Amino acid sequence: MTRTIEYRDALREAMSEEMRRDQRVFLMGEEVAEYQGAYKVSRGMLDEFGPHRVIDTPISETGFAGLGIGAAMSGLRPIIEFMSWSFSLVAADQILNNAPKMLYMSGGQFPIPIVFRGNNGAGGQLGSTHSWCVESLYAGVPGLKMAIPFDAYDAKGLLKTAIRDDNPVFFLESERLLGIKGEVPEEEYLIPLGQATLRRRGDDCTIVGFGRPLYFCLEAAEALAREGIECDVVDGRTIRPLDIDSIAESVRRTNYCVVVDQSWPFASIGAEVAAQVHEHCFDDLDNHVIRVHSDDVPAPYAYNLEQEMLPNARKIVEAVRAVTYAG
Amino acid sequence: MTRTIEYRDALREAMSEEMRRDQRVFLMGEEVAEYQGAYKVSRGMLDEFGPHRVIDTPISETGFAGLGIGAAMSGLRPIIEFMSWSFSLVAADQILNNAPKMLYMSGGQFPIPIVFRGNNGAGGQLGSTHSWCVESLYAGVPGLKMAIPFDAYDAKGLLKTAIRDDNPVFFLESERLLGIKGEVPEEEYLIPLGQATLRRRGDDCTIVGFGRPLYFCLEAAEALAREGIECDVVDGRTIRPLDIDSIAESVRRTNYCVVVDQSWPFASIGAEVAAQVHEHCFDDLDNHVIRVHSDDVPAPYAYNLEQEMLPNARKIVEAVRAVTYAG
Amino acid sequence: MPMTTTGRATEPRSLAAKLSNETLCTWLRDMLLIREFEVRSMQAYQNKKIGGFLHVYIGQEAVAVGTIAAATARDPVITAYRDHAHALARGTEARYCMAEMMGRLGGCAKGKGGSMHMFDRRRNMFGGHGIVGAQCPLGIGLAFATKYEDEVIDGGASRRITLCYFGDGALNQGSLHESMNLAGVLNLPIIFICENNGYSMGTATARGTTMAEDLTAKAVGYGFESASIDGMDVMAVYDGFMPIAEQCRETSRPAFVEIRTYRFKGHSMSDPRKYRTKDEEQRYQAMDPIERFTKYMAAERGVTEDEHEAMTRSVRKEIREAIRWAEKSPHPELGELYRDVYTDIWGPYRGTSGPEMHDKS
Amino acid sequence: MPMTTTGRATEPRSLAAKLSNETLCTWLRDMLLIREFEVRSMQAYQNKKIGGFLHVYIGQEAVAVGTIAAATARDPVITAYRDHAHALARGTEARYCMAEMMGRLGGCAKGKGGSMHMFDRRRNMFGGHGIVGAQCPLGIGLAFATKYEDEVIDGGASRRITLCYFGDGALNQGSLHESMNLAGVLNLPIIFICENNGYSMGTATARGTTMAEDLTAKAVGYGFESASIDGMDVMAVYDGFMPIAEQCRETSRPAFVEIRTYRFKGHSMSDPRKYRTKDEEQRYQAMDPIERFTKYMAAERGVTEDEHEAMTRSVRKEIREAIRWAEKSPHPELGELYRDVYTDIWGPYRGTSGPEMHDKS
Ligand SMILES: Cc1ncc(C[n+]2csc(CCOP(=O)(O)OP(=O)(O)O)c2C)c(N)n1
Ligand SMILES: Cc1ncc(C[n+]2csc(CCOP(=O)(O)OP(=O)(O)O)c2C)c(N)n1
Ligand SMILES: [Mg+2]
Ligand SMILES: [Mg+2]
Repeated sequence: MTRTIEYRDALREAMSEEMRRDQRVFLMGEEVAEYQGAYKVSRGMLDEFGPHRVIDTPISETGFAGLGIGAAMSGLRPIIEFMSWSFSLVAADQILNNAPKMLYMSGGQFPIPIVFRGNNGAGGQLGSTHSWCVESLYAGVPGLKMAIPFDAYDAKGLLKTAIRDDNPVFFLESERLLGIKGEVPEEEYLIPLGQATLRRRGDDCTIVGFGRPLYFCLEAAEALAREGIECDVVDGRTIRPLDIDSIAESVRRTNYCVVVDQSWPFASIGAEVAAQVHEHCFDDLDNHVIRVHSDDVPAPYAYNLEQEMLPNARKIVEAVRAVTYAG
Repeated sequence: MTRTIEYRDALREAMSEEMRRDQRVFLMGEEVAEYQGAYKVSRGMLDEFGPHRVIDTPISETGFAGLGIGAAMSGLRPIIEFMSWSFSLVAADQILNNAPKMLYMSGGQFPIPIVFRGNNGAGGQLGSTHSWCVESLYAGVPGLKMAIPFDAYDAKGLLKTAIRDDNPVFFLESERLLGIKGEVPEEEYLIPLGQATLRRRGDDCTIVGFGRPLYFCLEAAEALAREGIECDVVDGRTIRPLDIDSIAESVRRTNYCVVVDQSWPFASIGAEVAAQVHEHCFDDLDNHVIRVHSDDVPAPYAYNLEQEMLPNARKIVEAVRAVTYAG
Repeated sequence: MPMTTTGRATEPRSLAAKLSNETLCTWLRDMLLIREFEVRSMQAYQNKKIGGFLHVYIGQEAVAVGTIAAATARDPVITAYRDHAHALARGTEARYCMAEMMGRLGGCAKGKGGSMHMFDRRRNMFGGHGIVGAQCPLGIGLAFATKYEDEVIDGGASRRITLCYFGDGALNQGSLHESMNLAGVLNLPIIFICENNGYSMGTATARGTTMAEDLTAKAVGYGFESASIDGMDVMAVYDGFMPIAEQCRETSRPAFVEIRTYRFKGHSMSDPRKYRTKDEEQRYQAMDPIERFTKYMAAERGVTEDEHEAMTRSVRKEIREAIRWAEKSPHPELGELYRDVYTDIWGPYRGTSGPEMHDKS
Repeated sequence: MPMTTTGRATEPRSLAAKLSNETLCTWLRDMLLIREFEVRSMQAYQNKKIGGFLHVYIGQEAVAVGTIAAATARDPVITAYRDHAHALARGTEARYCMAEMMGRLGGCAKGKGGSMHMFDRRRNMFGGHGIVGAQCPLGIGLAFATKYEDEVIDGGASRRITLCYFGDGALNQGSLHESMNLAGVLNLPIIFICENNGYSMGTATARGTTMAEDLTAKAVGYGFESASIDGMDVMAVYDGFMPIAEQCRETSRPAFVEIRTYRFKGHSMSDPRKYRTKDEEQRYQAMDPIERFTKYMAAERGVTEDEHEAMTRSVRKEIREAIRWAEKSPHPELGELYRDVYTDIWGPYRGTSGPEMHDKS
């Protein structure tokens, strides 16, 4: 049995099911409890689980992110919500030095089973400081895992897996996706971290994407199909582990690759995927990989500038045309 | 007239000359004044410039990095020393949200002429939290520039340019290089940001590197020369702007490229250089770019593990052999 | 809500009450202007002419106006994202603020900053900042610079003080604490102004902040003078703040001020305000700082209803014109995307150019 | 250096003085053990058997020993990088600590942590942390977990308290302040223990920290009980700390304790200590906490010179054996590089396995 629910509901279901299943799981963050979540992701959870397990915090990201890590050292399994990943920069030391390295520094004594989650990427004219795509910023650090779910189904399945994972998982949602509905089974399911999935099939070019920009990829693929260019759209789903095998498999079939990554270009996920695709598929590629990113500028506020800055279907279409020498 | 001075002396000369030249330049950081610098980089500067311009701070990186940015908004030209870039993570929000974006957010009203500088990379068994290579972490943010000088000559010339630059410059030194001597002219000179330089010439393969690992690159190139493989060793010098033209020029001649980057591999400078080299030189490359990085693990303390983790001449030799099919 | 002033002793009402009608009228007009600007902004937001987040200042007008009245035009001001008020109080023309809200080229940040980023170099307005607390380290930098200029460069004694505003929520960010300590250690002339409007989003001050019952306690650990001031009364704000400002200017010692106020509207436009009662809201509405000051001006300063009406009309007109002007201002052309990233021109970057803001003459 | 105790009233010396000779002898032995460990570590560092940074605890022994004596073995302990002492005081065998210092597989972190990262899960020792202040948020997490376990999971009342140590330098990191506020708001059973040894590197406390003359002021803004304790006297530490610990355990309210001490050596091995006078050093040396306690034990508890000598010899032997053991412990094999990064096995990662630490039996 499946139902159609919003992405935010899928996130809540994942958290609630895991909290019912394991008393060591708790949710903490700004406005998660009494306010019912700044974006209503945790609506109703305070009622069900009470104030000991759904916990409001002051605006102290360093404090409560670190609190979560300390609690995880003690064997609890915290879910720490950042209202936005843009606000996680003030906690960068805790989430990058402590969470991913504690197991190593302690010679294997202290695993950190924690999930950090929240909105990532442009929310819609939120300006320079509130529009971070932290995937490229944080994914480089060994010891953490990173997921970036595309739809309600993946949001639920990946989040449940993340909560059960014994390692820190950075879980990147998107304000722009929270309200989008998708089919989600009533039965329990889990999606493993590290497995890409094909969102559309086509033999002329591979488009690799993650999270929200996949909508633009699909839109572009549709437009390109009308021109006779059929694309594989590969949803990487998790950035760390990166399922390069599935990506390479597709590229070996299509011989062309465009990677779409909403972060800034320099030293980004897009750069990494491109480098790895070249490494794995050098002899299969008929052109170098082309990358589509947010423009290499701070996020502007003005609507027209922001739209132009972000990856969009037009840019992807152009990239596919260029990479396949169709442009 | 040139003299032979230490890398740390070159840094000090750059700062002192610029402070003599422009009253708006000041130096601030932990132990920079009375202690004469944790690594003696600022030795004697308190004496010359007095406590108003060489200023000790408490251990408050967020506070004093932000102070510097505010002072730069007011037209001063701060040099902010991080005892180690590893400690800059607690100030990530200030240095990544405020410094590089202020000009943009303010519609061009507030340039931020600031230099953040300090030791970067492994210092020698300093363990997981103290061995950051922040180049891959930070270089993605538009609005900042980043330099990573190799020797005393570059340290001085690049730092003077950085201090005069009207944009935030992240200046990445290395504890391991501070004591190394090099020839430095007595006359004033500046090195522009964004110009790579060739550290060794050879037509069989291009090795691209930055900062300290260039020593390993040169060591490797020497060993390879004995095998008959002659390498270009390109010192990128600055990471942002990245002088991809010079790198591509070399690769077009050698048809092979190895990039050496001391940071972790994922979404790194190495990935970026590889992606850009593929983009610029796809038809000239006889193999994909091979990357040499620190291993994708937190920095271990044990000497043998740390040595194995870091890029070294052995790994570079192997990479060059592999990329040129000589392996 | 006890309103104690623990700062330098000053007779109640002694300072503001001594000021001229003219001066006080500009305060009233400024408060009306802010109110009108905020009301119209809310409308424009609902009509999708303003995007992103919008945080209005309605109810808090006395704070910005009363404190800025106690400063000189050369004293740097920096604040958080509820910042239109401070820009307006500082004298930034409404049209530039409104154009910024609408993302137009004519805005005070050419439409690139948005409502959270009101900057005006001419007015020593160092912005609007969106990350909670993050303006505080910048604030001590501004104060450092004024002092540095006096001591190192000008040899003079301009003795500027910096007004650094933040919400009660920022009390819980480490950045504020590092800034307070640094200000203390370096003897910086800055006043940390906590606009305690009772909530940070849906979190009542006491739910998120220890010692909420007496926030001046936050200053004790830094050895600052401090005061707690009634922010619903512009004259009380001025009276409480002025001596602190003077002392700061004189001694170059930082100070901490809690100003107790209330935001009449939600945190931002999407806030249903379920975390507080209608009753509480009404209680505060009854203390509306504009009504209160209007009454005073009528009763004590003979401002007639006609005069008040004229003031209201002129403010309405100014904002109406500002909106019209803003709407006519062009959207930034796409070339702006790559401008103002760097001051110089390289790669795709096209250098920088400030917004065009002309002083009314 | 006024030694005031502003915490819960307790008669001076009343508590420690009531303890048995046996107990006090373990304190003395622990202090001697730490001292010997540190002295030998300095030698080993000079002989390049220990790498990286080395921060020794000589002079501060009474702090770790006196406070940990007032806690139970189940109470979590977390500290900064001057951490060998706390591990030893907690009971971690010297050989595991020494092997860690030498980067050997037998170390308490398999040689992967180093001197700044002494972890011992068996002893509820949650590390050694290198970023100044960064252990404080972790500390409130430990306290949160003990409380959560009582309230949500065990339904019991283990009522553990967390000891969170940090240096005076950490007072200036935002992370401490966020942690203190959160501890206050969430009523966490944690004691923030500031080891004020007079300096953070070369910076005398008052040069970097406001209110250095009375650091308990740092607790006022959070509404905590606080105390300032003489850290050169292990009995005073116990006496000052015990009531605070009891109260914390009883009420689940956080507290703040300044313990005034002195580090006899440099900040780390490379520190020439030019920032202080020989005279000052000698003055403190004269207050050596070990000598002081030795005298007390001789005078009041009848510990004979022979007994003391035996204790010293046994400690020397223990450390000598620890060094020998550590030197025999293998360097971690290269496979360790990719172990303990993740708990599971994927890509190059080889899962995890803890260090082998056996309790002495
Ligand atoms: C570091 C950080 N965390 C979270 C947010 C999201 N946020 C924006 S405003 C706000 C509430 C701030 O309240 P307060 O400081 O009292 O200011 P007020 O809105 O009442 O003026 C929050 C949580 C943010 N902008 N920055
Ligand atoms: C965030 C950060 N900044 C700087 C450092 C470098 N550093 C290490 S210890 C230290 C001094 C700390 O002094 P204190 O907290 O008093 O502890 P003590 O060494 O006296 O025990 C400094 C500056 C660091 N480790 N972390
Ligand atoms: Mg508020
Ligand atoms: Mg200290």
